Amino acid sequence: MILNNNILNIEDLVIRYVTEDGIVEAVNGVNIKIEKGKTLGLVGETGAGKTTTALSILKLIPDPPGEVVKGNILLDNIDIMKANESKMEKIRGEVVSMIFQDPMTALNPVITVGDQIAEAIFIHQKVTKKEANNKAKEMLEMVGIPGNRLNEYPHQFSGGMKQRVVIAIALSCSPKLLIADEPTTALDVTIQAQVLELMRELKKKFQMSMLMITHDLGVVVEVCDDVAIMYAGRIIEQGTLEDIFRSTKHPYTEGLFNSIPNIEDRKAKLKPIRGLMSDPYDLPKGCAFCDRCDYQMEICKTKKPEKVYFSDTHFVECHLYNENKDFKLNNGRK
Amino acid sequence: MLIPVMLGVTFLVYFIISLTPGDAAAMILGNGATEESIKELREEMGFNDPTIVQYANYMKDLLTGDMGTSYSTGKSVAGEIGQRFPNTFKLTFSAIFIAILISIPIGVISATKQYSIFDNAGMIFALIGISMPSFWTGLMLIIAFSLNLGWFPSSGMDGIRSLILPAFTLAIASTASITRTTRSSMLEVVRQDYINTAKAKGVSKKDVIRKHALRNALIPAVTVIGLEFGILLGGAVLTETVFSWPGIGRLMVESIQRKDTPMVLGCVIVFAVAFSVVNLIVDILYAYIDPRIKANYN
Amino acid sequence: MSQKHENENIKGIMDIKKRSQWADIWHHFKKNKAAIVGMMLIVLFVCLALFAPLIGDYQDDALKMNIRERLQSPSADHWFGTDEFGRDIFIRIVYGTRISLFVGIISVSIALSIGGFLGSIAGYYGGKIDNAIMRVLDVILAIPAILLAITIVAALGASIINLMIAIGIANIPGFARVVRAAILSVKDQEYIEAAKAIGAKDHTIILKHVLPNSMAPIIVFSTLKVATAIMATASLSFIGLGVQPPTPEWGSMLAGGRAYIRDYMYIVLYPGLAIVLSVLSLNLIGDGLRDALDPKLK
Amino acid sequence: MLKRLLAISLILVLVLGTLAGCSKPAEPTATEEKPAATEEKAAVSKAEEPKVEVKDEIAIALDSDITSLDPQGHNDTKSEAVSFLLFNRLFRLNTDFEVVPDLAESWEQPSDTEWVIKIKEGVKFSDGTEMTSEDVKFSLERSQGMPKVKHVLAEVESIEIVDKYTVKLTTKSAFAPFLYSLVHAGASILPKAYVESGDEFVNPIGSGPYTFVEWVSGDKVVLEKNENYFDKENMGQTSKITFKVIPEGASRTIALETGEVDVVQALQTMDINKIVDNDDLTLYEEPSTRVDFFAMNNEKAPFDNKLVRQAINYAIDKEAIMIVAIDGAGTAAESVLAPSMLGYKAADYEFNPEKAKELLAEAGYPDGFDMTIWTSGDDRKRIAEIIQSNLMESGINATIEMYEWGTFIDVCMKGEEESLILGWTSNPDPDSTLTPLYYSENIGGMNFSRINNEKLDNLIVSAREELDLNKRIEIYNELHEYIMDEAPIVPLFVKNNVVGANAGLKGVELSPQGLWNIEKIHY
Repeated sequence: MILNNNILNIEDLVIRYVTEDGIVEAVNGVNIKIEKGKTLGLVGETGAGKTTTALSILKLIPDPPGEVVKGNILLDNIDIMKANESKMEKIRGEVVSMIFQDPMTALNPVITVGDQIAEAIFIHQKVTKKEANNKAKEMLEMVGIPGNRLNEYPHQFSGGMKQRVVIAIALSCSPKLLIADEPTTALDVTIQAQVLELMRELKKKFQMSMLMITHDLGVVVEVCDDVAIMYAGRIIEQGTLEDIFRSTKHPYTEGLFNSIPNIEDRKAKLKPIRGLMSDPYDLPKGCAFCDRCDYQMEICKTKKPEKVYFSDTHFVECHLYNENKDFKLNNGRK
Repeated sequence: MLIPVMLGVTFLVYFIISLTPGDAAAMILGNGATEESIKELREEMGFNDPTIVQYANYMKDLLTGDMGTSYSTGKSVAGEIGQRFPNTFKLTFSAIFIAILISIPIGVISATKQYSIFDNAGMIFALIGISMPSFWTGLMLIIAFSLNLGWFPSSGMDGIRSLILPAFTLAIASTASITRTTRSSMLEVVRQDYINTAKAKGVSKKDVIRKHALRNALIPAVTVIGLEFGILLGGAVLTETVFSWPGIGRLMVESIQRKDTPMVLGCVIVFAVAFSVVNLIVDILYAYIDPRIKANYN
Repeated sequence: MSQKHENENIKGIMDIKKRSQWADIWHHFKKNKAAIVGMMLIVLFVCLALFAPLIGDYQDDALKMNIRERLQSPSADHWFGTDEFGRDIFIRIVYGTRISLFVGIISVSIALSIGGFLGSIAGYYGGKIDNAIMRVLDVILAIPAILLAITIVAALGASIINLMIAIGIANIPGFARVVRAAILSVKDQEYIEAAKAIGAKDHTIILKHVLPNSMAPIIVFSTLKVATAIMATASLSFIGLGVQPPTPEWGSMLAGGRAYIRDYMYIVLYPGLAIVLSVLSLNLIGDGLRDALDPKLK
Repeated sequence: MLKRLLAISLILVLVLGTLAGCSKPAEPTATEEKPAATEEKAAVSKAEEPKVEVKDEIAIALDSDITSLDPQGHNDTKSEAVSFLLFNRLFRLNTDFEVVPDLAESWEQPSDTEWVIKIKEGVKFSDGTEMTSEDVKFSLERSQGMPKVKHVLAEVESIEIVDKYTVKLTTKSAFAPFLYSLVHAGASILPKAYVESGDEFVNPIGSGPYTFVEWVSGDKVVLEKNENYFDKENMGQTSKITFKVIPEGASRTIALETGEVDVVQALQTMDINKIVDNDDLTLYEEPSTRVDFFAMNNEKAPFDNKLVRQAINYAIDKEAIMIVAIDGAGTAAESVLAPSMLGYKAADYEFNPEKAKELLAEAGYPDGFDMTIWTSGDDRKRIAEIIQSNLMESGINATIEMYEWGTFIDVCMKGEEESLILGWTSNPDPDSTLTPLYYSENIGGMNFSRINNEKLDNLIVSAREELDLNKRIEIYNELHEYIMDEAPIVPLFVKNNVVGANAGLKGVELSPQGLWNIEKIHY
């Protein structure tokens, strides 16, 4: 293990859900590294396994249906796999904390906003209730909410305000890693921008690294340093912002870009990716994307693609580059 | 909101009771009364007026706390009920107390340890509990604990020991249904997002349940407890008959056998008032637990 | 694909969809083992009720007394033993099934028809009518169901018909609310607007569109209410206000056997178990139906 | 998962069954498998000497609440027990039912219809006022106006005050058993001032061995010893007596076994062997003069037809009733009075449903008719169910209506009933039963069968006025035969009085009517 300054290191993670109707392979072999202070964007369609991966970092996968088959997670050099529940309780909120998608339901309706923030502080920092409350007031003001609203209840706040409270809770103990699971999806655009701006400021202020889960490439550009594209439970392409946006390698990533309307070129026809996500109950043997891929080859159907590295930050899992590394994608034309 | 419902209840019950056959005046005078004295009394008591007028007079008296006099004992109905109601009150409240004490923990635990042995046993107990008629359960408890083990007296009311069996008999059915509600509402709450937020904060498993989940799960449970109290009052009539508990439940059944209509009327009204008052308290409790409701009150 | 071939395909899909709706419900219901147990039990009870004459003659075995065979504990020729008058308890329980199921079903249908009617009007028209009906029903609901039934029977006199009327009336509010809720949830769907748009008259809309789609909660509620009706029948008979001797009925059998619980406990045990099992089976079916009909209520 | 659900539910039902089941003792006759609890208790007490600490208060279990504290406001044995403790009468009956003086100091009979009675001096009521002839005259005249006891002194023409402590009673005609009527609770002597105070017996004042403390309706009546009771020998022996209402027969027996009560006045006959087997308890069983009967309202069709009444006599299986109602603790009743009564002559109908059908056809009801039976109390409900079943055999369809005790008497006196089941206890003189129950003038009073038969009336009156004992017996024999032929009622059985009491109790006496001289009971 090199002396890495990675805050998070996930190796070969496999998670599946055992339900009455069969087994769902949500995550099959994911590798993620996040350097301290950096932000990694995790992009993918819904059902690609993004949230499952995030929850596994906090060991919050509900165990009756969910099952972590193999793989290990190193969070700030702590082996999550071996950490028992009480150790995890110390980590959650202190070392890592998470923001959930829908602010409307993310707050406990019957407890005041102030208490919900103070609770985290009280657990992790040996402070009296009074001090915790003061700190909570500070946090509220830091996320742009007037401190005197401390004792109000969640239903008295708008969607955007609630998300700010959630952020205040997450950052109340200045965690080393913040996981944000589609934090702005439920918000309308103007509020979205404000929240993203707030997150960027706080990131700089707390020197905190972040895992931003989203399916919106616009958000990725705004906030992330590196990007990982996830499809059917695997990371199929990862690289810096430059690598992914400038030299897209994987056909699926190219498809994602093609489905974004281009402000400049109004007339350009959108070219959505045809077909649907493959059925998680029985994933294809070969590359999961193969029957939707315009560059489909025989090998894709039978063999799972290996990782092809273009630089130490940029890799892709696709048979196109097995022999000829500088193959150029051209919008689906072979 | 309570007043119009109470008015409605008294009218409905008075109307039903007025259908009872039999001549009230003859009942009061007892036997050996001459025809004229019966006619005279009918006039005086206004039995010949239409039911509506009689109802109005009854309500006038009711407001001053006078529920008329009992046909059989000649004593004031309000006095008799006043003497007996505390016993029913003691019985029903200890029953609901036992029910809550047992059902909330079982409901919570069987929800958190879903599909475990405990959960299955809890649910079976709840299902069987609901299907057991209170009077039969009472007899079984008497056989087991009073006749054979001799731990508790099998009837009458003197001291705490004689309260235990009737209160448990009455409590079993309510315990069952409150357990089921608590469990399903807990299952509902545990899946909510704010539970994940709490966990992500590093809140311990125990505190997540106790501080976050329970308070939210209690909201539907409180409404059920309100409704359950109504069923309890009904059950009290039967349990009091089995245990010869001198409450207004038994008084009501005896009064029916005595054709003592004012007493029956008084008992039903007191039952209805008690039920409505409890529901009012539940609504207030409801607002106290759930701030969203409190918000639109003030 | 040619045009003809295509609409066959669509028709095929449509069939599958319709058949599968009931098949799906049955498939889901079948998986719930507890509900199947309930189904088997209820089928057993219905068979007992239907084929009672084959098991024992009503006059000779259920009613005729023979004092010599009095108070015999369960034996080969008297499976559940004999009661204080020497009558075979098993056969009386079998005939008791007839009464209980009969009263249960009739009283629920009374409540369903009247309650359903009121509920559908209140739900469909809303506004002042809805408010008026709901307030009246609140009044009935303010009196616990058993007490209302007792009051009605006390006024009208104790007989099987009055028992059915009393239990029926006591359950009207419950049914009205369920039907009203079902209709409210279905009413604003587009296809109702569409029906109105093409000028369909109100009652056809209610009968053809609204009611069939709100069947699910009504079926579940009715099953559970038959269970409570059986319990109520037994309760009222236990306090002497229900089915009168010599007709065999579970509740009155319990009342009769009470004095003997010390030495001849079985007189009270078996009729009680009959009540519990019949009510339990209906509760199991009710739960199973609810899970099968609207899965989200898991 | 659900397989486990099934397994567990079966275990649960089994456990419930066995828990209740294991408590099922073997056949009542076999004693070896007695319920565990009582066995240990019995064994323990046998080991050390049964030392019973001297309890200075006793609790007596009643099967239903008293109806009134006013001795003239009721006519049932339960309320009478309380009245005997609170009030005195001029005369009273000892345990052998002989008339002995109570308040009376001396008395003579100047003529057939005149009685001069002098009462003891210095008898104080519990409020300290002294009893005078004023109170005696007031009380006896009041009783003639009280509906439930007006039959007791119906024969008294006038009551005059001779001096402060003497009254003269004149009867309408010669009345041999006159003194017997003065022992009735209805003839209790009440303080005139108190009755007129309008308290209506909420806190009754009396001269008796006990004073009133409290009556919690439906639960208990509490009495306290009257320290300055005028009759020193018959003073109250225990400082406090509580009558507890326990309607359930089985519960009364348990209350006795667990020591909750010390005496059970109406012990459930099926528990007799429980008392006998238990060394801490003693059983008192004496034949009684109480006749339980099934009366028909002779004014209402079809019971106005003698053949119908006789048919019903044949239709009822008295032996079955004996077994179910009193577990055989008594004798079959073969006439309107108990066998121990003066001038008794059996003239009964044997159980013959066929004959009943014939008589019914003869009377014009070939396929029977509908009727109602009114009664009160669980024991009599069982009797009603047997009669219902018997009548069904003969084509008569009877329905049963249950009443609470107090109302039951009221509605029956009004004659609204078609038929009823009741018991009547009488003192040794036959007239104390025949007049109230079968004399036409008492219709609307205790004459529940409402029989109005001129010949019967003459027989009753002539017997009453006949002072020669042998002639009186002959008249009564003839009366027995005639009344049983008229068959206004169906006599059922003469129940033994069965009282269970704590072994440590002394002074427990049983008269033909049941528990007697309660003031004498003590540890």
